[in-house]
Amino acid sequence: MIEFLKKHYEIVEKGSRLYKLQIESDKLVEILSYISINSNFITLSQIACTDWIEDEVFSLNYILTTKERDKNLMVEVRIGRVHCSLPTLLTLYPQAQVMERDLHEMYGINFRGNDTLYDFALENWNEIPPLRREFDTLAYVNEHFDFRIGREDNKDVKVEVKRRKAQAKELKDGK
Amino acid sequence: MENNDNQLIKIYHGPQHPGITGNMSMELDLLGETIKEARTHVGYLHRGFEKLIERRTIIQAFTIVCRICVPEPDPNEENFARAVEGLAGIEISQRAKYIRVMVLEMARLAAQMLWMGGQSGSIGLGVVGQWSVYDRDLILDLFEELTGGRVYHMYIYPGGVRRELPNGFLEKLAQLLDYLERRLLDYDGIFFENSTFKKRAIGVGVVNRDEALKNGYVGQVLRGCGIERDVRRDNPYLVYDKLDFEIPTYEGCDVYSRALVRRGEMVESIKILRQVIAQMPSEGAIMQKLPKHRKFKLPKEDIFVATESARGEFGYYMAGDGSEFIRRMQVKGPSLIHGFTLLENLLIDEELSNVALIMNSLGICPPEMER
Amino acid sequence: MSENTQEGFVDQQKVLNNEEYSIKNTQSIIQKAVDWFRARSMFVLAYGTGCGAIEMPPIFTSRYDIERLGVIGVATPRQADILIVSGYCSYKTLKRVIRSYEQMNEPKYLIGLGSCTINGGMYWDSYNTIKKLDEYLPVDMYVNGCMPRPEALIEGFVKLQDNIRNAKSEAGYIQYRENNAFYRANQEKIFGKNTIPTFEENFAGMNQ
Amino acid sequence: MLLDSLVMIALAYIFGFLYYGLYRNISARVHGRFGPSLAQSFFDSIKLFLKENSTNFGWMFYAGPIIMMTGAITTLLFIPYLNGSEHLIGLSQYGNLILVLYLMVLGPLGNAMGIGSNGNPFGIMGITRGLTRLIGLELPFYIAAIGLMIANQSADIGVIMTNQSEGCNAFTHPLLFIGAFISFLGFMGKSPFDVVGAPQEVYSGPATEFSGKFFAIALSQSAIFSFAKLLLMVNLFLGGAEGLVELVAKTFALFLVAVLVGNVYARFTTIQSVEFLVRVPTGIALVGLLFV
Amino acid sequence: MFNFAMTPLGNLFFGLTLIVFASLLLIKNERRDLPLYVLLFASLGVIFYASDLITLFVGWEIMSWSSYFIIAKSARIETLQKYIIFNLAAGFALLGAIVLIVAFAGTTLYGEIDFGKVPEALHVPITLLLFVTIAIKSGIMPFHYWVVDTYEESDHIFSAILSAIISKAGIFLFIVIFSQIIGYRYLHGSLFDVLAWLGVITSIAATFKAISQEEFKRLLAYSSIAQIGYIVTVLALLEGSGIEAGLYHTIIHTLVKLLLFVNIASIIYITGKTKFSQLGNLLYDYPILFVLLLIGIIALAGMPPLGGFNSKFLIYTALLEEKKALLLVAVMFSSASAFLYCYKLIYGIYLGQASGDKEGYRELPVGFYIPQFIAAIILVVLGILPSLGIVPLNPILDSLGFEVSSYGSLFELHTAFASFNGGVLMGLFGVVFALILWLVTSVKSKAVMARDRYDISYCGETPDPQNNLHYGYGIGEELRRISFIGVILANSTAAYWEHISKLSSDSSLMLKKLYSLGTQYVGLFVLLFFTILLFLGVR
Repeated sequence: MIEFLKKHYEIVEKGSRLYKLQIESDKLVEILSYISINSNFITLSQIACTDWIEDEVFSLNYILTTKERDKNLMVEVRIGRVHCSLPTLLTLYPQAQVMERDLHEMYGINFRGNDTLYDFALENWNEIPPLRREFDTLAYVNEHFDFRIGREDNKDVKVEVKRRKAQAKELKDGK
Repeated sequence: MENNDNQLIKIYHGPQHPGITGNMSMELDLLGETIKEARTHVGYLHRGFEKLIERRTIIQAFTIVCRICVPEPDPNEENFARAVEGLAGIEISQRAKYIRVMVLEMARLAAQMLWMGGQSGSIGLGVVGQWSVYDRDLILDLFEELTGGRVYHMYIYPGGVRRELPNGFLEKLAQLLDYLERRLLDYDGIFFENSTFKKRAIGVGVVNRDEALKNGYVGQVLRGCGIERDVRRDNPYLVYDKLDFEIPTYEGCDVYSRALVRRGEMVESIKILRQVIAQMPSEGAIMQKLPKHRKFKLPKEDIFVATESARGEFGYYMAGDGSEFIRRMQVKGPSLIHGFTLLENLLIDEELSNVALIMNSLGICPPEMER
Repeated sequence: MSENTQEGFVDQQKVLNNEEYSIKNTQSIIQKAVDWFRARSMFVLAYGTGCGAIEMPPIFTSRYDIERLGVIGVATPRQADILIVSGYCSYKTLKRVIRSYEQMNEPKYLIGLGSCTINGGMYWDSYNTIKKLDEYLPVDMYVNGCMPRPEALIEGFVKLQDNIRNAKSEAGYIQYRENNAFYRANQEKIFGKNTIPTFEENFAGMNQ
Repeated sequence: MLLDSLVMIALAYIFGFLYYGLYRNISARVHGRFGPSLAQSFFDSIKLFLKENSTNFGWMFYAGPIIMMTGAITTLLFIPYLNGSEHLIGLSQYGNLILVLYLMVLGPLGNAMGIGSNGNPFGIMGITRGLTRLIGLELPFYIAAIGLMIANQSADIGVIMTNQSEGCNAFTHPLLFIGAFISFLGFMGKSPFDVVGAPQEVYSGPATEFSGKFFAIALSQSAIFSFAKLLLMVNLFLGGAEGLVELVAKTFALFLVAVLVGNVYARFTTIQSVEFLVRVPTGIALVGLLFV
Repeated sequence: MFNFAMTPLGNLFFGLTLIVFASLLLIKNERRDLPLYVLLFASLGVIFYASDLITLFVGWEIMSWSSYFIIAKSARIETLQKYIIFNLAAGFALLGAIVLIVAFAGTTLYGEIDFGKVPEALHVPITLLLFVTIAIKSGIMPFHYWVVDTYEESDHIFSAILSAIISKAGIFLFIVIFSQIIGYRYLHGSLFDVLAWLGVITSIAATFKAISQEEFKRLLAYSSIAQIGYIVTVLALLEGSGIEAGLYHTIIHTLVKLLLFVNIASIIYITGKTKFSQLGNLLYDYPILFVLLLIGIIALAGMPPLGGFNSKFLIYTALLEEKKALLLVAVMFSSASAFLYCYKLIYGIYLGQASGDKEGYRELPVGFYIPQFIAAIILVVLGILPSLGIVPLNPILDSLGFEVSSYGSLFELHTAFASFNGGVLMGLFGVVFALILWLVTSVKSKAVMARDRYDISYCGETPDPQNNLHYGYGIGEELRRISFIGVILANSTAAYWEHISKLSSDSSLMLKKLYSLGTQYVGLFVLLFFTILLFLGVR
């Protein structure tokens, strides 16, 4: 079945059962519906989004699985990081609704046509979407929470080891 | 459906409720005790895994990954290890593969035992929960001996497994398997053949069979509808292609056939474990030589690996970016689809008393839904 | 470091180290009997807030069987005496935990499991989990461990029963009632003003 | 007569909690564990009485559990303990079986007023389940009672009890006994009929808002009420008891069967329990009625 | 020409009418049409004290017509049509029976009628005609089509009169004609068994229909059909104990329905709403109304401490004496399932959460309280002195030729099967309640008021007032899933009556066509008519 698709699109073979395909974001729905109708990659298993901040791009991988659940096809789409929006896949796969909700909350991607993008995991969250690279979780934590007294943190390990050795030696000399 | 003249009453099958598996909540609109609309609420256990992974090296991420799904941590560890090996191009020894399969199958047995406790507890059969959690504890003792931890084992590390088998471990495992096999007959009497459980479970939570594959349902939901799908056989990993085991399927599409499927899987797991004990190669390095964790760089590639957990297919997407930190790791557990699209549809026009029953039978585990 | 965490009203450090901290060893006979009954029968609220909840089934079932100590699980906060915060606590869960705690009737006790309630544990740098549980709710007993074992959990219960029976430590609920402003300030720091129903009027009658 | 009643109430309280403690121990042994001490339920109710405060929702909510306890005690006092002795008969010479059957519903209905007034949706759902289940429960029990009344030509419990001198009703009217026993399981709240306060379904149903002393009254009421029902079944079908020892033996035997059945079966839904109760035990009892 | 006689039976029924009308007239109701009420009251007096069949029939017709005009003020056209068609049919059936009896018995006076003269063949048709009258007037199942809509749409105060008194006219007729005029030796037992079973089936079906109603007036209408079903069943036993139980239950039912309907009328007057799902949590705004309704439903359900239990007890012992076990099972089953609608009535209005905001409520005039207090006090007194109800019944039984039931003191209630002591029961209830109340208040644990209506344990979530938390509508919902109850709720006799009304309208159309054919055919019809009459006359 994979040869049939190779004729239409240039598909990279990543592993014995893993294939990758790079497409433009505006042809997403059309290609995915073509694939799901003609080939046996009928199920959307996952929408994985990676934030390449240095290339100023989000790369979304729509991972499709065959009817026999033996091969996976990763369809990659790249969109800009600022006003990022994509067409929804609700017409093709009902399970996309939840995945789009998750990505909308975590990355701020707007899925045109999916009007049930209410909050998924965070409640009254007014910071920037947390999984974007520019959101620094350690800074957020230091600003909102205080740590318990006596919990020194991320000190250089070597300095600490040297100090303890000196202390032990001094104790031994003292005795 | 708006509240037509206050006929519908809104309740929460909420976070603090003895009838849910873990810490999630269902917002239900009831007409009398018939559910007219259901909405799943998660986020109570959200720790922002994927954000934390981006700040951690491989060894640091490894300790956090097994905390994603509480009842069954090992498929996460194995998925993470296989994804890192796929990216870094490491090949692990045959012995390490057999040990990994052993750990996975023992974890599956423990998870099915816990499921039995939850499923029977949802309909008031306290006895089964008491017995099955005790038997699960026997498996956890073996895990403790092997890995040092009862529930979170942190044992499967990219490149193999972290510790050699303690001597006499396989004999103990064989004895335990004989005991569990005898024990399954008791469970038949008290639970699977229980007349009131049949009356409560048959014909309840019936999944629509022909859209099951298209909607991406996995695990027992498929096998409960007579569709024979299992990642271990369809997309084999480790040494599953060398082991022979069947995939139990039943035709009912309802809670009862999913229960029988799980019972069949327990028998299969015992069979697999016996083959693993027999075929375990005695020599072979259990751990490949790996660079120091600060220098363990991952190439700028992405990969998708899947493994079969006790509740269905666990999918890991991982992307490296050349540094020692993982650029992105996205986890998709079986409950993400079962908990939202499937559960919310199954509960329409269902009785309130079947909510806990259906939720348990779909094996919904909230931490993997919102990570 | 905001100043109100320095001198917590009951020095949490002592509670942490479980030192002998008997502030009122002068129990009257009646009070001793009352405390004996309170220790002898405890109702735990059925609320698995975090990953530690996986260790609750083993202690309630036949292998570790905590019912021997008189501890059983109940469904609603009204009937419960003990609330177990089992592991990390995200924003959403903390709101429900505070509401459940406030709906429980005094005397009520709070057990914090795992290192996540003590100092954030493994998720110390996560944006969604709280780092110190005792800033928001008075904790009566910590059980350490990145998911404490059943034996440790039972040891926690036994120690708490001992504290109650001999009034070894001042109970958390008295602090929560008397210096509620301290806890409310911390809660509002992360939740904002009016997200949780206020607490004072409910126990206004009790204070004077 | 006053002392007689007080002794009856005290006995019922002690036996009720003792049986409840035994119930928890027996099911613990079935589970494969040791279980609490026998007096654990007693400790629980005392601790709940000693709680420092309990939440109140108004005078009707306050009166609900009290009416429930009153209903339980009045039912108890109208059932004679012993067969043919003038001790421990309470006020049973002023009442009869029909009155006791209706008194058994009075307590729960009074409690339903209290629970309805606190405005918790789970509470009212538990009450509705209880009343719906009552439709199924009452039928076989009433048929058995009617059969006995017609057989003994009298509705007085004492008369029915003494007429069993040659063979107790369980053997002379076996079908009536089976029908009544199945619905007795439902009255005792044992699964498969414990739908009223099912924690997994209705968030502990009627007792959702009971805290502190209200929950203590609910526990002691259920202890006394279950002993009263055991007593009624023993008097009607097992020929009553001459002495206290025989009374304890017979009531405990019935209680043991109810406990063991409860441990083995899962819980019906409300609808299934009514469907089952209206078909199987009612059919058996109706056939038994023909032979009366 | 009209002659009356003061009989103990008449006294009882007229006494009840007096109580109902007197207490209701005290309510200042602007749209009072006093002359019609007086006419109705007079017609009832005529019926109860008539001593010959003609006056009985005249009183009956005036009653039907006067209540027709009162209902016409507020009811829809269809309801009025239903009411008048059924009541006219009842009147004609009564007239037919009277004509047959008088034609053969010679006189119309009760005393002199000797039913022996009436030929054997006519016995069954007479009883059937009388059955139809009684069935229509007391709403036995097939003929109850008009009852529910009429009660719902008539004026709130008048529906109290309808349900309390006018529905008892059928009962009065039953006793007067069957036991006084015809006498039990001429009656066929099997016919009355059928009537008994019809009564029981009516009460079971009406009980389940009542549970699933959404407006409280319709619930009360179905409930009164069910209660009168018991009375008809017990009267159809044709025994002294049956008559005694039936009359006792008549007294109780009149008082209970007076109390309940006036309570509902006051709620509608205050809130202007008529559905369960629109009300809730009025308990602490109108505590007196709540306590009165509580007494009402305890009596309606027949719970022990109050009077309702006495009549249920008498009904059960009457059926036990006649060894009618299956009939008793059915009666007990329907009274056991009655608890559900009793609870729905009080929960939907007073308990639970307030659905919607509670402003714009009118002030309740004091007049509404008086009838409720009267009925409540009598019910409580009957609870303490059960035999107080037997006192007026004994002379009736004696006048109808049955043996009088003896009672020791007013506190006891004796029957052949068993007896119980109301005073001891109420006293015990009071003492134990006070004892436990003292115990609970003396305990150290202080009862702290909940913060507000929404401080409930709600699975950890915080309930917000926009979402509805009132379960008023949902109480009867689950019964549809139970197979045998679902069957009752699903189909109703309405379809059956629509079919008949269509049939009758088609035939009348055909007749109109025949009639308008032309005058020359008129002569033909007249001739045809007389020949038939002649033929009948000859035989």
